[in-house]
Amino acid sequence: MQHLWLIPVLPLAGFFINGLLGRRLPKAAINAVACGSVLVSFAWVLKTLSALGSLETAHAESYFTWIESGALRIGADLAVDRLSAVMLLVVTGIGFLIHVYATGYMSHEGGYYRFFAFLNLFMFFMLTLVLASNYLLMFVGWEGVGLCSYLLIGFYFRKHSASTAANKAFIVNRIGDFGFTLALFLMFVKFGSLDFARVFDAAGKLPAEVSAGWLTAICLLLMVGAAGKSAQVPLYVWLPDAMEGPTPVSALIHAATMVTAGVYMVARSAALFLKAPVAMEVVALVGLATAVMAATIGLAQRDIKKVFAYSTVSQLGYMFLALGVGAFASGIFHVVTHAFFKALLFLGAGSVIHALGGEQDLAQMGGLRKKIPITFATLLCAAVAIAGIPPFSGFHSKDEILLAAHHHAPWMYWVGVITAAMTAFYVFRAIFLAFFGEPRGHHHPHESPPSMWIPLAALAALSLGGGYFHVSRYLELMFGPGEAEHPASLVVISVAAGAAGIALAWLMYVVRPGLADSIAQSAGVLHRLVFNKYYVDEIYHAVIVRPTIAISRELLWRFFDAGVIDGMVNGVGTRARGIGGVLRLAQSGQIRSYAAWVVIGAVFLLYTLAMSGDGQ
Amino acid sequence: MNFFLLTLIKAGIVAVVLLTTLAYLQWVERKVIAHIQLRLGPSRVGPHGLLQPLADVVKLLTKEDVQPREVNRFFYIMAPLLAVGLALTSIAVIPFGPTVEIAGVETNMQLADINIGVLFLLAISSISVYGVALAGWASNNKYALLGGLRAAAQMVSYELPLALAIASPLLMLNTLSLREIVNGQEGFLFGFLPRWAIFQGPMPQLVAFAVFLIAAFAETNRVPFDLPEAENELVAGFHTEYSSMKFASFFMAEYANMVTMCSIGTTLFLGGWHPPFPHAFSDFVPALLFFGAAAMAFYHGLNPARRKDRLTLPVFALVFAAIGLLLLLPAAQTVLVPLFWFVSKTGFLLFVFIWVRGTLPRFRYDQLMQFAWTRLFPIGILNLFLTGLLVALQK
Amino acid sequence: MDAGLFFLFAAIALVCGINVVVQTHPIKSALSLVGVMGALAVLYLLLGAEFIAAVQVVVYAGAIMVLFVFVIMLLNADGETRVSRARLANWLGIPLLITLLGMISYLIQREIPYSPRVVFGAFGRGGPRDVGRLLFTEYLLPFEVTSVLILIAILGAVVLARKEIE
Amino acid sequence: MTAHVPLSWYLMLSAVLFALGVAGFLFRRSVITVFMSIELMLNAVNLSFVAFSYQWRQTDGHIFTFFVMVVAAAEAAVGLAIILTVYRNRSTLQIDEVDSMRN
Repeated sequence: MQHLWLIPVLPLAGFFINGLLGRRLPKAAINAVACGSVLVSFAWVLKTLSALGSLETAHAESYFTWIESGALRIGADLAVDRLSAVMLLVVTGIGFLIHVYATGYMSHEGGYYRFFAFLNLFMFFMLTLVLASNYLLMFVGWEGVGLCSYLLIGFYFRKHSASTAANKAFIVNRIGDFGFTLALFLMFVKFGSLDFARVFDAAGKLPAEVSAGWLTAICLLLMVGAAGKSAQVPLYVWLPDAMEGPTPVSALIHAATMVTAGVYMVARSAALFLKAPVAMEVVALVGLATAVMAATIGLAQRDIKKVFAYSTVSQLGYMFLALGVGAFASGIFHVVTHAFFKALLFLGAGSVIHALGGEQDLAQMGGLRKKIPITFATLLCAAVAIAGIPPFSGFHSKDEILLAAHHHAPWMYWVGVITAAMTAFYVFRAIFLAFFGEPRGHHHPHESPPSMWIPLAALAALSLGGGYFHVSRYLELMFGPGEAEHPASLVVISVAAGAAGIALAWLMYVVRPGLADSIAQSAGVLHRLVFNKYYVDEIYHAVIVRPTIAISRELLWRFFDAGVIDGMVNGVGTRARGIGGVLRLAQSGQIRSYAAWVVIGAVFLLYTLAMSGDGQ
Repeated sequence: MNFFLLTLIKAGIVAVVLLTTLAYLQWVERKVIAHIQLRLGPSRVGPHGLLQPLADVVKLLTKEDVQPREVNRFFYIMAPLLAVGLALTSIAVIPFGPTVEIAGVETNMQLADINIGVLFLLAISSISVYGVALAGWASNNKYALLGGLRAAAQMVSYELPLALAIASPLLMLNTLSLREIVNGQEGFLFGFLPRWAIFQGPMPQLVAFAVFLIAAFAETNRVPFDLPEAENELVAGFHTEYSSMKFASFFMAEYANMVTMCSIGTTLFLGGWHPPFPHAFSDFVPALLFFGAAAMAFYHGLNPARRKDRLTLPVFALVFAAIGLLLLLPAAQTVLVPLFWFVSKTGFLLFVFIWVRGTLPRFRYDQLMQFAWTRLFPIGILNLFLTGLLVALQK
Repeated sequence: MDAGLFFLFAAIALVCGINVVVQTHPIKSALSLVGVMGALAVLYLLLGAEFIAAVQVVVYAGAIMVLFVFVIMLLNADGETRVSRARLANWLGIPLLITLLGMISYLIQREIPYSPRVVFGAFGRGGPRDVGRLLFTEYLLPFEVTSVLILIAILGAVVLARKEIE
Repeated sequence: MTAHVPLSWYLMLSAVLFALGVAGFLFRRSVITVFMSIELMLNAVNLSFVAFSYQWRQTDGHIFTFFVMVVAAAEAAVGLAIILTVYRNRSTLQIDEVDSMRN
């Protein structure tokens, strides 16, 4: 026993302490509990992993039977293998850094203890998700992180936009979760179990022609779930709005950890997906579409956090592309590096926003390079990493994905390269707009406190060197070896694309600042289309939300609820009143008379007892 | 020998000794309080007022028994009987000494060795409220009623910490039989510290003993918790309307309760009849003490402060010396030495009761209740919990 | 001896029980009830239920009934007035009671035709050790639930009684 | 000398006590007495539990009795608090006068 349960339960304890007592605790104590519980959890992960050694087979621990009903047995079972080990390190490690950052970032906010309680609760659910060794327990974590995401997006619940964004995130996720639930039902029907080991075992034994249809359905439904949680087309719309939450939340939940849960889940189900090639193709296409679409939208956004949000969506698209083309290890590798540099981007953006006293509009920034040098330096690291410039971490993972895509279908590679160029362009656009040129707003920027820039520095180091962790080689044991050798020219092309994006951004926003506007002018329709995010929200509103509301109102409420149900209820009520009018006579209000009734009942009972069977 | 006859004889001995003790306890109390307050105390009737209790008894018996007209006669008479009867009943299960052999008959120095002795004590202590409450109600007097109500509330409230305190040593000694409880406290730690419950591992019950003592003060309605009879507020509390022998019964019940509580404390926490020193030595300590007392009395008799001391003190010296000699006889030793230690521990606790009465002022009523529920009760629970935890860990 | 004790305490229980019902003043009823409980405690002892006998005295006689007496004294409750509005109970009461008693005794006679004789000491598993062992193993969950119930009752009682202060 | 009583006599005693409790509930008009009648019924039932426990040589009956007592204690606390409240609001303890639930 390695006591794996401690890993999620420690943050849970933090949640209870801060949630129940936080109102009375001083800030230092809240910080100590919140960060301490995550740090100990991280330490426990390290201790466990070192104790378990190379982890060539999964290490499972089962604690008790959670649900037992007929053939269904769900245990509170946790397991750790190489895949979950990687995720554990990312979640607890990055989670700890972001907790520390948040102590600085949130220091002036109300509801301090509530924030950290939720953050710890999120850690608990996320770790449960990662450690679960069956789909249902994973689903518990899955829903739990969704709940925490909802709570934290709506943290500033007095702000209308925040609570709407929280609702949006929750509802869109519901659609995905619906798919996930259906997949679970199907899985149980087909395999009679929800344990990972048994499901994969059963799936592996099925002959291909029998299983293809069912398996494809299961995998596609799982993909729906993953698309909801990981913000893929067409369910990505909630993530940009989720930026209404505090920036550490955006970094932790909506960039580094929770949104990669879909990737993790698909990678976890690799054994199923590998037997359903159609589903794999869909995953790849969805990923690619998401990557391109989000990247183009990102080109024209003005809110710094929105830019990074679309970048997150785009990078998640990359990960799904990797999964879809069979490069599971590369996908998870990108999860790791992305966690480093995207968390850093958000925290850096948070630092900028903090420095400017809440300003998020790129148009109001500029010239911050000298004012907040540490933030600038770290943010630059992250930007170079995401642009895929060697030897930064993003280069390694993105390169692997692109090569795998090329192996699968060359056109995917080319689309990916173009997307990479766009990514480099808009990230550097944001950097240049914020840090170069003349100050445009009326702010007095100040550098962030150590509790904020130390995590930034740590993440910057990880963004720089994270590519040498060789995650994909570590995971080869689970997903098979990577692709064979590729011509070096492919690598050169993708790097060149990134460099070109950066250069273009430099040209348009530093060298000749007027150029961007004139291009936007001449592009006209196209620019408006991109600027307005392809009108996806408006289309969804018109096609899905309004009809749903209308149907609900006319059919469900006016006709069914008011007519049928109310009619039935009222009818029952009228009858009941009629009968009650008769029975009321017995209701004398005299307790002693009631007692007499009870005695009559008892006598009657005894009578039937005396009549039935004589003594046997 | 016949079981019933034997029990009857033992009961007779205990009753006589106990009733005498109760009478003299009052004399001791008056003397001690007097000396605390730099007075002499009773000194007229007999040498050093030694015959005072006798005089009091005669006085109470011959006084007119006033019975107010509006009382509820049945309960008015029953209340003092109940009070004193219950107070005396508890003593039946207290073990005074080990099993001994007297004149070829082997017997326990205890009236009834029942295996749920502690529960019996709790039961008796829990229904002894009725005596006081009924007296207050039956007297048909508002002061008496208030006194009775106060007493009922107070005794019910303090019974909880009392029970919690009693339960803690039980956890360690793992029995409810008082005899076995005492046996479980035999022996010495590190060769000198007696293995009494207040010293014994895994959890020395000092806290429980303190809680027990405080609750015992309240249960017996003694200062500083004597609110049921607070004379400046309630005339005399629940026994306002009582006089003569019925009043004496309440009086006796209070002292009997004190003796019982002190005996329980001795039994549960202070090792019962077990000596505080290793055996070989302790067998002679009682005799030595009595010889010392005899010597002191004799010395003061030779240098008398008052004239009549010239006669009385040497007599005392002789009595002490005789007891001392008796304690040296091997036959008597087996019976009397354990009894001596039991009596001296109980006597010390009784002295504490009197001492406290001479020292502390009375609580206010809300303070009293608050203290029981917000201090004593949590402490008792915590102690019980810790004891249970440590006992469980030890196993 | 056993039979004698049974008859003595059964008689006490019966007399006190009747007294509970016929006495007009609540406090007399209450004390009669204490008498019933005391007598029952002795009967429990005869049946080998030592622990339950002690708990009967501690909890019932020593706590619950003290509470009753306390409340009666506090409210200075008097006897009953003439008001009697429960017609059903007044008319049907006696026949119902007789039927009930008849039914129960018939059932007892029928179901337990050969009942064992009660010998004092024949059943030795009613001590605190046995009850405790059962209570903390087989009946642990009910026990814990009961403790929650008591907690709720305490809260309820406090809340109900508190209004006085307003 | 040692005459023994059949167990059914204990049960009969229990039945009679129970009936007395019922009678108290039906005929007494003071809330407190009615409440005490309930306690009497509970006691009667306890007696039969202990008697059955003796018959089957099992301790379980004692456990039930124990639970009945605990619940009775809780009930007494809440019930008496209710009686206090009723008395405060209506200054009566006559059960027949507390009939605002009528009709």
